[in-house]
Amino acid sequence: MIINPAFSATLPVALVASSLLPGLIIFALAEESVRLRTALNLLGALSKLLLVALMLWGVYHEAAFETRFELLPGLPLVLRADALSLLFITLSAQLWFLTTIYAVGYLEGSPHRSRFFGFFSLCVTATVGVAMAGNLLTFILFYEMLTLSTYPLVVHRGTAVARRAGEAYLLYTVLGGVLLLLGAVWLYTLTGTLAFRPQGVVGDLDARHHTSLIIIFVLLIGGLGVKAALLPLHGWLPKAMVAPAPVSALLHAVAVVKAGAFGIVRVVYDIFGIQFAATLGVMMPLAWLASATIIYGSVRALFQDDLKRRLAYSTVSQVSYIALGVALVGPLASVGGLVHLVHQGLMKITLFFCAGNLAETLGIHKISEMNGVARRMPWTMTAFTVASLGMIGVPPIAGFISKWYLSLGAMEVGADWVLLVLAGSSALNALYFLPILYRAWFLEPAGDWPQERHYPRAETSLALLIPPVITATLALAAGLLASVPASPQEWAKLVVLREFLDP
Amino acid sequence: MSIVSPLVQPVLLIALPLVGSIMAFLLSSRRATVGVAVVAGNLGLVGGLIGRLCATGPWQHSVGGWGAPLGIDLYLDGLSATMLAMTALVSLGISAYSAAYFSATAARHFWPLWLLLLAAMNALFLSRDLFNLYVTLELVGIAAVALTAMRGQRDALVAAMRYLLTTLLGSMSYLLGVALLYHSVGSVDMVLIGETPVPPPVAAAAFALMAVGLLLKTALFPFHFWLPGAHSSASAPVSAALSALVVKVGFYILLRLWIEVFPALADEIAGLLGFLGGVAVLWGSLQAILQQRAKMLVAYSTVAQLGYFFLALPLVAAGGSRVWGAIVLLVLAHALAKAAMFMAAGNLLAFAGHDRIRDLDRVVQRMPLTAAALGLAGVSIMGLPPSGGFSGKWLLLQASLEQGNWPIALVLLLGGVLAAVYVFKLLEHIFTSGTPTGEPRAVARTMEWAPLMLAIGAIALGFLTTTVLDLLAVGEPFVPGRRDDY
Amino acid sequence: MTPAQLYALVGIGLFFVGLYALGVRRHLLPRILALNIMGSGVFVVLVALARRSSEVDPVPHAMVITGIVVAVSATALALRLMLRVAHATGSAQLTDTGDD
Amino acid sequence: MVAMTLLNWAFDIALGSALLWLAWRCLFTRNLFESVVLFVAFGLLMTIAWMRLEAPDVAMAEAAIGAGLTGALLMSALARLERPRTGQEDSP
Amino acid sequence: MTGMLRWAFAGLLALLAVGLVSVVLQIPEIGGGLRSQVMAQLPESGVDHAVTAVLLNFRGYDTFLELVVLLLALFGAWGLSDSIDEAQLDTDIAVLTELVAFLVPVLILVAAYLLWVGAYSPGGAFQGGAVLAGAGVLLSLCDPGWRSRRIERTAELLLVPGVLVFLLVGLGSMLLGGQFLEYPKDIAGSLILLIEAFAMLSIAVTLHTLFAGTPRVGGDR
Repeated sequence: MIINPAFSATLPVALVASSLLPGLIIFALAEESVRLRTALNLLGALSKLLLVALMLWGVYHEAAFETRFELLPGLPLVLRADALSLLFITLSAQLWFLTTIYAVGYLEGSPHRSRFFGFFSLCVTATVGVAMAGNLLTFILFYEMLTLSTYPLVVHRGTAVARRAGEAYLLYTVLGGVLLLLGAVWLYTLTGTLAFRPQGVVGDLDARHHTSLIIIFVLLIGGLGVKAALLPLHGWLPKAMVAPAPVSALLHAVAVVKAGAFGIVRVVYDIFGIQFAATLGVMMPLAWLASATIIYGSVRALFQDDLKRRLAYSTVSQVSYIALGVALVGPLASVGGLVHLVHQGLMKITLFFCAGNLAETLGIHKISEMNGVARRMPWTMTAFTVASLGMIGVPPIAGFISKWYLSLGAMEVGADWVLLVLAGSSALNALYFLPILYRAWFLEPAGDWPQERHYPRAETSLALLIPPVITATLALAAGLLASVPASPQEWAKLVVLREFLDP
Repeated sequence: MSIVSPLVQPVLLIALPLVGSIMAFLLSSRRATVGVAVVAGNLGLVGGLIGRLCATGPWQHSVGGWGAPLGIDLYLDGLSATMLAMTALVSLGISAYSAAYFSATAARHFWPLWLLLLAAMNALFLSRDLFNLYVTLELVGIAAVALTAMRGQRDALVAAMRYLLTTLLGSMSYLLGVALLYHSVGSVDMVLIGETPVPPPVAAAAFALMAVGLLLKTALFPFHFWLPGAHSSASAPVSAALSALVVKVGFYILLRLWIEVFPALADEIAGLLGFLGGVAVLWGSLQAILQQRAKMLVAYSTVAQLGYFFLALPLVAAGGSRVWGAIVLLVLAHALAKAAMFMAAGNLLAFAGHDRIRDLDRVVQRMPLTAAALGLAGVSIMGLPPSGGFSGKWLLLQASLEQGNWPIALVLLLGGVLAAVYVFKLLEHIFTSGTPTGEPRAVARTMEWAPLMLAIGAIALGFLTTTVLDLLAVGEPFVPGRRDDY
Repeated sequence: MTPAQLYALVGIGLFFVGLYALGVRRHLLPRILALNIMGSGVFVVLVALARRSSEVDPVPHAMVITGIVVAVSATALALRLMLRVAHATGSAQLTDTGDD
Repeated sequence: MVAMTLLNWAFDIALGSALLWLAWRCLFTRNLFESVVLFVAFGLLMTIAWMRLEAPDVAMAEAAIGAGLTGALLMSALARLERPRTGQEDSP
Repeated sequence: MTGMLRWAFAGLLALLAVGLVSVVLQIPEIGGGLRSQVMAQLPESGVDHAVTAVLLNFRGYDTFLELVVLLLALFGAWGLSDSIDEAQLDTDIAVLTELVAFLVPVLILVAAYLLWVGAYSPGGAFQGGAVLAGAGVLLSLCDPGWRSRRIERTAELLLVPGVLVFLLVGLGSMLLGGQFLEYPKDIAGSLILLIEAFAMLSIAVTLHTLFAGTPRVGGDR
C-alpha cells in the first residue's frame, strides 16, 4: 500500500520526539509548575499512543517507516518500524501512559519531580529508540542512553543505599556495554554492515569465521544479558529495588529488562538469523542458560519476605521465558517467547503498581505484613491476584498463553526437558504467589497497618488505583481475546511468520 | 559554498587577538567586553576562512611575498582549519566564562595574556616553518605559564615554575633538532625538508630531539609529571584552556612532522609511542580514580585522554588517514568536553568553596546546569554514544580490530570502563548529599551556561562526525607532500 | 675536523652541561641559568655549522638573534616567577614531588 | 701561514674549553652571586666566540642582551632573593 | 637526586652527547645554505646588510612575533608583580653617578648609531634597544626613582608601538595588494627604518621595565 514517503520518514522521528521534547522541556520547568508538567507528560504519552496506532495500521499493511542519518562513515543511524519493533513499542507506549498517571499520583508532593519526569521521559525515549533501531549501532546508541537515563531514576532518592544500588547498576551495565561494543565493532569488521535484516546478515560468511562469530554471539548476548538479567548477570536487578515504585515498574515491565530481552531477539533473528544461529550451535546453550535462570530466579523469589525483592526475582525468572522461546528455534516457541514480551510486561507492571499502592497507602513492604490486606484494599488486591495467577499460568490469563505456546514449541522441536522447566517454574510461581494471596484474602489483619493514609474517594488515590486495574484487565483480555486480530498473540505470529517463512 | 570576501585572511587571526590583547592591556576598564568581542570576532574569522577553504581549497600565504625557503609560509588546509575552529569555539566558551569569573584586579592580568595566547595558538596552527613554529611554541608556553602563575597561590606558583622549566627545556630540545635539519637541508620549511634527502642518522637525531621536546609539552607519560599540578592549581578558565587547547599544540606539530617530514622514521617509533600512550591511558585513569579533589581528578583524566592520541599511532601506518581522522576527532571531543569539565569543576569550587568530591552536597539540585555539563562532558569522555568521544573510539576500535591489533582494542575498552569509574565517582556524589561545609556562594549564570554549551558541543560532535571528517580531508593533509601543489 | 665543527661540538657540550645541571641542581637560579646555557649551546651549533662553508649564511644569525631575545624574555619571566615562589614557599626550590 | 692556522686552532680550542669550563663552574658553584658573575663572564666569552664565527650581529646582541641585560636582571633578582620577606601567601 | 642516580644520569647524558657529536660531524656540507638566495634578493630587500634584511624582511614575521614575545614576557611579569617589593637594590654606587651622567648620553648616541648603521652593516634595533635599555638600567642603579618621576607615562605608552607599527605596516602592505609584510619595493628601506625605530624604543622600554619593575598602566591608574 502507498503512503507519502516524507510522512513515512518523519513518523519514526516523531515517535522519538513525542517523549524526548516533553522530557527536555520538563527539565527546564520549575518544581512548582505541577499542572504544566503533568499536561506535558500526558500530551507526550497520548501523542505517542496515537502515532503508534498509525504505525500499527501501516505496518500491518506492509508499509515501511524508516529514517536514516549518516552518523559514522558508512554507518547510518536508522530508525525503522517493523512488526517486531511495534510489538515492543506498543507495549511501552501503553505502559508509559499508565505509569505516568501512576507516577503523578505516587510522587505527589515529593521533591525533584521535574528531574524525575525529565529522566523518566528520556528513559522512554531510549526504549522507543531501542525498539525502532534499524541497525546495531542505533541499537547501542539508545541502549546506552537507556543506561544513562535510568541511573538518575535509580539513585533518585539520593540516600547512600540508592547510591550503592546505582553503583551496582552501573558496574553491570557499563561492562555489558563494553561487551556489546566490542562484539558490534568486531562484527562490523567481518560483515561490513550492522543492519538488522530478516534471516540475519552473517549467514553467507566464510566458514573460517565461524569461531569468531560464536565469540561475537557470546559477547553480544553477554552485553544484552546484563539488562535482561540472565544468570549470572542479574545481580543489579534486586538491588535496584530502592528506586521509587513507578521506576521499578517501568524498569521491570518495560524499559530495562525488556530492552535486553528485545535485543537478544534482534541479535538472534536479524543479525545471525535463527536458522544460522542454530547451525552455529549457540541456541541450545542459550536455552539451557535461560532455563537455569528461570528456575534460579523462582527459587530465590521463594525466600524473599520483602515484596518488591520477591517480585524482582520473579522478573529475573519470567524475562528468561522470552530468551527461552527464541532459543528453542521453532515457530511456536518463538510465538510463546515474543508474546511473553508483552504478557510479562502487563502482569509484572500490575504487580509493582499494587506493591507501590500497599507501600504508599498502608506502609506495607513485607509479605509478612500483608495479612488481610485485601479487605482494606480489595481493588488493588484483585488486580494483584489476576496478575499473579497469570504469572503462574492459570488460564485464561495472558501468562497461560505464553506458557502454552512455549510448551507446544518445545514439543515441536523435541526438547521435552523444557516441559519440566516450565512445569517446575509454574509450580515455584504458585509456591511464592499463592501464599501471598492466601494471607491477603483469608487471614485476619494483625492490628493496625504500619503507616495508614486515608483517601476520600477510594481505598487509595485514584491515580494509584486506576492504572493497575487497567493493566490487570489488559492482562486478562490478552488471554481471553488471544486470537482476535492484532492481539499480542496474533501480532507475535505475524512477526514469526515474517522471520521463519519469508524467503 | 558561500561567496567569501578575499579580505578574509589567515593573518587576521593573529592580528585581531593581538590588538585585542594590547587594548586589554592599555584599557583601564571594560576589558572583558573587549576580550569577548575579540574572541567572538575570531570565531567569525575562522568561519569565513573555513567557508573560503571549502570553496577554493587549501591555500598558502607567503609572508613578505618571498615564499619558502627564503621567507615564511602560512598554510591553511583541513587540518589547520579544524584546529583553528576547535580553538575558536573553546576560547569563546572560556572567554564567556572568564568574563564573569575574574575580579577586576585579576581580569587586568588575565585578558592581555589570554588574548595573546589565542593569537599565539592561531599563529602556530597556521605556520609550516619549523623555526617560526619554535617562536610560536615559546609564545604559547610562556603565555600558558604566566596564566597559570597569575592565580598567585603557593601551589599555582610552584606548578607554574615547574611548567616553565619543562616547556623551556622542550623548546630547547626542539630547536636543536631544527638546527640539525636546517644545516642538512638549507631550509626550515616542513614540506621542503620532507622532500630533501637527509642522512638517516641526522634525520633520526633531529626527529628524536624535536619529538622529545614536543612530548614534554604534550605531557605524554612519563613526561606528564608537570601537568596535574599545573592544570589543577590554575584558575578554572585557565585550567580549561591548558587542558583543552595548550597541550594539543605540541601534538599538532608532532602530527605535522610525522606526516610531512619523517614518515619513514615515524612508523618505526609508532610502537613505542603507542605503548606509552596505552600506559598513559591506564595510569592516568587509575590516578584519576584515586583522587579526592575534583580538579585533580579532571587533570589526571587529561593525562589519560592524551594517551589515546598516541595509543592510536601504531594503527596509522596501516590505517592511514581514516585513523588520523579518528585521532583528530578525539582531540576535538576532548577539547570541548575537558574545557566544560574544568569550568564545571570551577563552579563547584566557587560554589562550595572546596572541591572535595566526597563533600559535594546535592549539587544537582543547586546547580543543575553545571551538573548537566559534567554529565554530558562525562558521556564524551567515557566514549558513550552519541558523542565525539564515541565516534573517535568507534573508528579506532574498528581500525584496531581490522588490523587484528588486540592490545590497542583492549586498552581502548578498558580505558572507557576506567573513565566511567572516575566520571561517575564525580557524578554520583552530586546526586547524593555530603556534609555541607561553609555557606555556598551563588555562581553567575554565564559560568553555568558556558560549560554546558561546550559539553553539548562535545555531544553534537557525535552527529557531525562525517562533516568534520570531510572538512579535515580538504587538501589531504594526511598525505605527505600534498601541500606543494599550491 | 674544522674550527666550525669544533665550535659545534662545544655547543653540544654546553647543551648537555646545562641539561645535567637542570636535572641535578635544586635551586631555581642555577636551573634558570642552565636553560640559558643550553640555549647558548643550541645557538652556537646553529651558527657554527653555518660557518663551515667559506661564505657565511646570514639566516642562522638572524635566527639566533631572535633566539637570544626570546631567551631573555623567558629568563625575565622565570626570575620573576622564582621570586614569587621564594616569597610564597620560603625557599627558591621546587620542594614537593615532581620532575626528575 | 701554518703558524697562523695553528694559532687560530689553539685560540679556538682554548676559547671552547674556557666556555665549557665557565659554564660548568657557573652552574655548579654553591654561591649564587658567584654563578651570576660567572654567567656574565660566560656571556662575554660567547661574544668573542661569535666574532670568531664571523657573526658580528650576534656578537653585539649577545654583548648587549645576553651578557649585559640578562646580567642586570640576574643581579636584581638575586638582590631581591637575598632579602626574602616572610613567606606570606598572596591572595588570588 | 642520590649520588648513584646522578652518575647514571651523567652517564646517560654523556652517551647521548657522544651520539649527537657523531651525528653533527656527519651533517653534509650544503654550500652556504640560503646565503645565495639572500644575496640574490638583497637588492629587493631595501637594506644592504644581509642579517638586517633577513631579520626585518625575509623572515620579518619571526621578528614581529619576537617583539610579541617580549611584550608577552612583560604582561607575564606584570601579572606576577603584585607583591614583589619594588624596593630598589641598595647598592652603594654613588661614586658612579658622575660616570653614569657621562655614560648615559653616550649610550643613547650609540643606540641611535646602531639603529642607523643596521641598514648596511652589523647592528640594528635589538642591539640598539638593548644598549638603550642598558642606559636606563645604569640610571636606575644610581637613581632608582628616576623613571617613575620623569617619564613614567610616556615610557609605558612606548611599550606597544614596536609591535603595533610592525603590524600596521604588515597589514598596510596587504591593503596595497601584497602579502602580509610585503613592503612596496621602493619604500621598503624607509619602512624598515620606521619599524626598527619604534621597535628599538619598545625593546628598550620593555627590557628596562622587566629590570626595574612593572608598569602602572591600565587599571592601576
